[in-house]
Amino acid sequence: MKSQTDSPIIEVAARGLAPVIQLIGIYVFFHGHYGPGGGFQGGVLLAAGVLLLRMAVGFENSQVQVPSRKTLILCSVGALIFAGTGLVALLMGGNFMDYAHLPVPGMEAADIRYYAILFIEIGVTMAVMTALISIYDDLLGT
Amino acid sequence: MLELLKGHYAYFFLMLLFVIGLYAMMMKKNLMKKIMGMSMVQSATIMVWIVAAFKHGGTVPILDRSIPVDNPDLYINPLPHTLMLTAIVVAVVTLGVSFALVISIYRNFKSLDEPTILKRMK
Amino acid sequence: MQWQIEFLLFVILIIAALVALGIRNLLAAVVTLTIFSFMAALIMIYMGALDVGFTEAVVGAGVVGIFNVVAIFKTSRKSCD
Amino acid sequence: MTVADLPPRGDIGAPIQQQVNPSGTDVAGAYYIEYAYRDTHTPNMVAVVLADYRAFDTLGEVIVVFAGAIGCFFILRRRT
Amino acid sequence: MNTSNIPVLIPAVFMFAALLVPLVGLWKKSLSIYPALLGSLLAAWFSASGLMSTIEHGPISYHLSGWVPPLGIEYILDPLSAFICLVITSISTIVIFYSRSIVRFETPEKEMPFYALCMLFLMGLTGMVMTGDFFNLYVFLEISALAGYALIAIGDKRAPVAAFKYLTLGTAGAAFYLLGVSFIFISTGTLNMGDVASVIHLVDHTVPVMIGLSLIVLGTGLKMAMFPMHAWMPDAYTYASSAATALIAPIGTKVSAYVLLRIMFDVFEPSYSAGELPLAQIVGYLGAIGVIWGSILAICQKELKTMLAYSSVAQVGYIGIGIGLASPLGFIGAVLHILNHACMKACLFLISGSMRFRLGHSWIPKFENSLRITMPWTAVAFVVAAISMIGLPPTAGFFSKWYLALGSIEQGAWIFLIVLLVSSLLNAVYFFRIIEKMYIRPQSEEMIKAQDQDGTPVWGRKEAPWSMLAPVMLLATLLIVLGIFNVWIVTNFIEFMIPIGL
Repeated sequence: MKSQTDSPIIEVAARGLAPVIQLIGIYVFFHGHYGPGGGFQGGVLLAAGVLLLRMAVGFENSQVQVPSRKTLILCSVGALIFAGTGLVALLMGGNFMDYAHLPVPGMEAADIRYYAILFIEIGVTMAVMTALISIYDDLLGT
Repeated sequence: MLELLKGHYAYFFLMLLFVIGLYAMMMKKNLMKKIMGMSMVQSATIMVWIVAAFKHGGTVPILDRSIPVDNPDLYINPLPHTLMLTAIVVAVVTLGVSFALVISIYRNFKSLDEPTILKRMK
Repeated sequence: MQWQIEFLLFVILIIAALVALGIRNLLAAVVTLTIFSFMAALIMIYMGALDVGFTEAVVGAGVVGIFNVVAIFKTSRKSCD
Repeated sequence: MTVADLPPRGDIGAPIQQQVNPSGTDVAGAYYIEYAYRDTHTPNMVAVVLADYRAFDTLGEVIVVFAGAIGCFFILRRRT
Repeated sequence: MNTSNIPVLIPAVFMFAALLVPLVGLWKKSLSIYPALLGSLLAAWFSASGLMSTIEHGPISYHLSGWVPPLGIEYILDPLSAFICLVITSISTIVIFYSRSIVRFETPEKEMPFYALCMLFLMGLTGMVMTGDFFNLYVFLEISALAGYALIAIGDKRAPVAAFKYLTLGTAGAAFYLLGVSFIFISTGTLNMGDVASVIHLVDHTVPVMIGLSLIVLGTGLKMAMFPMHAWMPDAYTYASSAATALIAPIGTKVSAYVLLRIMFDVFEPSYSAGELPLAQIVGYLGAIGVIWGSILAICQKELKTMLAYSSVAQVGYIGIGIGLASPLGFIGAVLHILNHACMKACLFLISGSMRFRLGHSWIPKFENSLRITMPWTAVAFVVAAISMIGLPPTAGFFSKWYLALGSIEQGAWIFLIVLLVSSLLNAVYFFRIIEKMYIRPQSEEMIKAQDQDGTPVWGRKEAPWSMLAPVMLLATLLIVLGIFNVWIVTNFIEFMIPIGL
């Protein structure tokens, strides 16, 4: 798994399949409001796409998609997006995580909540995707 | 008796699964098998909640315009589903950390067999 | 409600669990564990928990399988029991 | 045999499927079904409960994932 | 900052610190301690002011996401939780201040993940203390447990094996807890602790509730290392690195004890969990067995950290006895012992860390009277902590045992009284053994020869650096101060925490 596989078929298949998996991941993430899905599942699918590349074309060649030096930073940034949304709500006079107090002018509370859910799911997706990739990299030991 | 079985067989199966997992965690000697038992215990616990959320005649907890929300009996309870989503994530991450530990053990002792490891620890 | 189908799923679930614990080849055990996970996802979807079933399918078949394989690849493949 | 005393599966009369507790407070599940769309304009009730009503659980979940990543980094990575 | 926000701010501060540590630490490794130190100082300040305000104005209930409790998650700041939070945060501040050089010495190149994991561990513990929701407690339990597994896994070569044992047992404990909560949830239909308390009397004669409570006690007992389930603890504490042990040992198990107190006496009525179901009595008797068992095994150990780990088994047993008495005096004893034991264990583990840092070992048969010359202040601190562990009057350890003994006399539970006395004697045996070696046993030939070859004067030369010595001395002083002011603590703080109906 460390080196490039000998078989070109696997490499071509993985390179073709990974973007499709990631596309499905993005669809699942954005469709979370209307059907099964959401941040976590989308993040896992996005990570699965990258992991497929990592397995098929080797560790070195798949650094372009997500460099493994950046995974932990991105993970903590993703969690900070989530927690920061809560903190903003706290500073604007509401309780922690009370999205109705977010400073968005000209919207009723329910709509703010609708977009806030989408926004925090971005953080969840980022954190889950990069964390799983980071765990894989550490398990492989490079 | 049959009535009891029909209403509860899911619980009985899940308790059986829980006990199988616990048995594997305690009695199996290979560390990977222990981890498998661990994930079975967690799966059994998760499914107990899911079974508890089920309602006869209820639909999935996604709003359907043709089914009124005023009557909660028509939708399955969404609360346990949410909680178990979190529990699944926790289970996966625990699995990841345990694999890291297993790899670390293998680096130090070159074995995954518990008696061998204990012998080499001396 | 066709409870027989669900009963069958539960039986397969238990059998998959027992087989996964019984096999000595760890790679085969991992494959069986994926079957176990898939059965669990089917049962969850049968119970109306679409989100949970979807998550279990994604996680159990995808990520956990990959992690298992990597762990076995980095360690040994044989098990003594 | 403890599970034999649980309410049978799918029973609408079970305590978790009620609308009001004996003590007079709302039972969470029924409230979520009834008000989720009104409160957030989001059809998927599970997503609403996950990200709004019980958002702190989800934050904890993300932190668990982060803890797993940091833990594996701590255990296994020998050089940075 | 408004005081009404304090319940959520304590875990949130730790969370933000944990998320900031990687950002700072991957940029410059040596800076990663500062967010951690700042975070725990801030949290200590918050919990101190929270304790003051809750004593004056009564408990604060915080509604996360702005939803009323049975719908959203509730955080509760009452005197008990604020007190435990203050203990956790102040001990952790001291330990993190201490850990700076020893982390660089024992786990080089890994400062960043170490401090991030410390913050996550503390976030989990404070969240467990603050929360008023059964499932939220599970999530935070898992956060602290995951961070704990990882922290324990680095150190000795054998540390991963110990951590793996801890992981399997800890996961089993969490699964038991979750299963128990599911039974209670199915029977009552709610997860909020206050809500469960208000409806539980309608269903508490049914089997699922009984089994559920027993499973919760079993799971929490596993986390708390109660007597038959303590197998993971000695190995884990022995092989882990000193800083990690000093952080986990004093506060990790205590929080589970707090959860046990909370669920048995606050959520369920004391007359139920101590009368109808004899769970409290079982916990008490298991604790009593654990006290004797842990003390006897501690005598046999040759490694200082293993000995301290076995004595932790014994000290958790004292808390179990306090729960088992199920009376106000037992409750006071248990809570006071949580505080005292956190200080004592932190002090002792920090001392063992200092010894490893300077002498390179903490192997008891190699101790000799050169220790009192090379590390005079550390030796003094050790004597104070040892006296407190044994339970001699001027120090803190005496008074918690005193309340437990008063409680058992009041209840007529003579077995507990005998156990307390015998265990004090056993504690004396294993601590005086070390003090004797430290002060009286003459130096061996090889040591003298080695020092002669060195040629430099040895007087006080190898004392730990001040950043490690100051926390140790602070804790040792604190032990005496806590002992002197124990009546003030009990009348001003702990009296307010006793649950109704006990």
